[in-house]
Amino acid sequence: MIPLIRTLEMTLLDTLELTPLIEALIFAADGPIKAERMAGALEIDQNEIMLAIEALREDYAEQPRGFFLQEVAGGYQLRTRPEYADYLRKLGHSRPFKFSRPALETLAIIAYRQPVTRAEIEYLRGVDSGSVLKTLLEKRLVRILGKKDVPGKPMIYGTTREFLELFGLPDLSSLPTLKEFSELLPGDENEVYTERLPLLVNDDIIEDDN
Amino acid sequence: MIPLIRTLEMTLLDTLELTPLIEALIFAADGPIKAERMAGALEIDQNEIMLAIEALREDYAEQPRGFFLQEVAGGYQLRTRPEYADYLRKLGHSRPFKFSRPALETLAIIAYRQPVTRAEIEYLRGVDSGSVLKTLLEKRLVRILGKKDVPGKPMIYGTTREFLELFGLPDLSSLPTLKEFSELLPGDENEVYTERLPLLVNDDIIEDDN
Amino acid sequence: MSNFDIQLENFEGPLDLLLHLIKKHEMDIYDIPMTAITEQYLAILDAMKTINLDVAGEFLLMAATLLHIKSKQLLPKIVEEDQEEEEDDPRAELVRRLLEYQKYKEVSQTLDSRPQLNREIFARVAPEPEVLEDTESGFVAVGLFDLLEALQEVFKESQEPHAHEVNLEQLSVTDRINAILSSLQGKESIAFVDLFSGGLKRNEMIVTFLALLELVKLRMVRFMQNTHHGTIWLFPAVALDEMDAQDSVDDTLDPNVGDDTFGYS
Repeated sequence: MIPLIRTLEMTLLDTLELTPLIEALIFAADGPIKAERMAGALEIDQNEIMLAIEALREDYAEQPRGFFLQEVAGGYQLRTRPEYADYLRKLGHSRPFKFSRPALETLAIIAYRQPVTRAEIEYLRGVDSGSVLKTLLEKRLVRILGKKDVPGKPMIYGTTREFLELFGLPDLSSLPTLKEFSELLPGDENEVYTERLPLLVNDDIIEDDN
Repeated sequence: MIPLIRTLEMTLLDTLELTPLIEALIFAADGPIKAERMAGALEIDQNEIMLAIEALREDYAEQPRGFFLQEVAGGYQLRTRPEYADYLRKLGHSRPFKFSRPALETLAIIAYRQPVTRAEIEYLRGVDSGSVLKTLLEKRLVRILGKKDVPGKPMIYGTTREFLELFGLPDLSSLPTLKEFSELLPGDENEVYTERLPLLVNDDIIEDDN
Repeated sequence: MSNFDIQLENFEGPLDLLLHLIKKHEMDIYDIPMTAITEQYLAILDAMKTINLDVAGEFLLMAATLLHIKSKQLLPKIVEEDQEEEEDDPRAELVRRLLEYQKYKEVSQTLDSRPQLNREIFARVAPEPEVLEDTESGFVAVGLFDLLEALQEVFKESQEPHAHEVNLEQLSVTDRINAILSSLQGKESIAFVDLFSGGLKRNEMIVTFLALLELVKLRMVRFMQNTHHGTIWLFPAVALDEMDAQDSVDDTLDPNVGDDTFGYS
């Protein structure tokens, strides 16, 4: 790195001081950031910014870094070196377990209403829940408990041991009640829901899963 | 760059080659990334990762950079240096949490006393804490851990990974030490520090995601 | 104007107020003069009433506690064998609470003085995930709070009377797609919820939702969200004038969409 020390009195920050600051601004920006925008925020001349960017570029060229400075869409952005793409993609795939809203709703209904049929879930949610249910089954958060002894013999669903593990619960009776949750809200507009819950939870529903 | 070609068959990448790759992985991750996760993606030993992280840390210490490597929430993340805060805020991509005093107090109580019930929080604070608790839950700084096995089965609360991230803590044992007692005389600085911390920390308290 | 109001704003609760009084009057916390502190405390409550502040129940409860402790102190001591020595002093529990509260009050300030993410320290902003692109693996990290919240939403929704008959003739996914596209015309984005405003019936909502899914499938719109539970925005994925070149949306639609999805009712 070549230190470009300027003697100009006008500037508050010389390039050496400015360079890491510019690096921070580019690093933290939510997209490519323009030199003029940085100049505006720092209230200095745009030329100063350009010198710092140049210093940064030289710095990155000199020693191996994981990223490089790219001029893109009229601004600057730090980007990872293309040769690392495979590793980065690999990392992207091992993401933590995440849920879509429909999946979460369906899971919540199953957890609190089990044993429950698909029709009951769909009645509560007001939408078809077949594919969400399938995903939950695949992820082993939900399982088929058996068939309900009513006409049509629909399948009934419940949660699994994996579900308990995911939420860090020792057993189903540890599921918090909606009542206490509603009590966190000021006012009593939520009282309507409390009487519907919690549904009694049969402990032996999960027993045979172990 | 000096290419250090290693003859050892076991390792694919030596530390010098590995360091920029680790930098890229940490850079590109959407949050703090664990060493074991990187080890998994690269299919190498975790010790190799730790060596690279150490090299990276030394590298950042040697020359001024805009960011530094912080150990946070059990992983590693690049973060801008605090002295640049004003400039970065000016650029407007900051939506900092604005904590009220009640929220901070409640959060502190939960952090140090977890697992803790709402009643315990309220006894300690002397005021109703339902709405503050709800705000903290919504901001994902606090989570429901389950229910306490006492009559009434109250919900128990603990802090989240996001809490650690927000305050830049590697884990709960890094929380600032509680001062056991301080003189209440005005302006008196005689404070007695004691090591009465941290309360046992259950790994699964922060294990929920990542 | 009383000079009390500024102060009162700053008290978190009765414990906070008591700590303030102890400090201000240089009292010994281990030997609190009950008469003095009770007087001070009640004076503040009176002041609160004079300036029409609602005195919260917690403050009144503490007033009662203080008076109770004071009266116990006045009674001749009856030595009870079972009681621990510490408990002989009726102030013991209050002192314990005050010390405990002070501890957390202080540490919360210490915590707040640490460099905070997005306040003093910034991390790289990861690219925004595109909502609904990857529906099943989703984008929301989940906890029990989310589960409860989702459940509450479901029950809130199902509070309204259910319409079991769906009048298929009135609703067409294709029409709804065209309506959404025309409302996007000339705009950068629309809020997701706006598409559901205006007192839509449940079945109209479903059709709207299906229309949106179809638009996403056709890559004609994108959904973006800035934060967890933040507003979901709908963006045209291609410039709308380019889209006009396509004569009609109808041709590209899966003709079965509406029927299949209504099968449940």
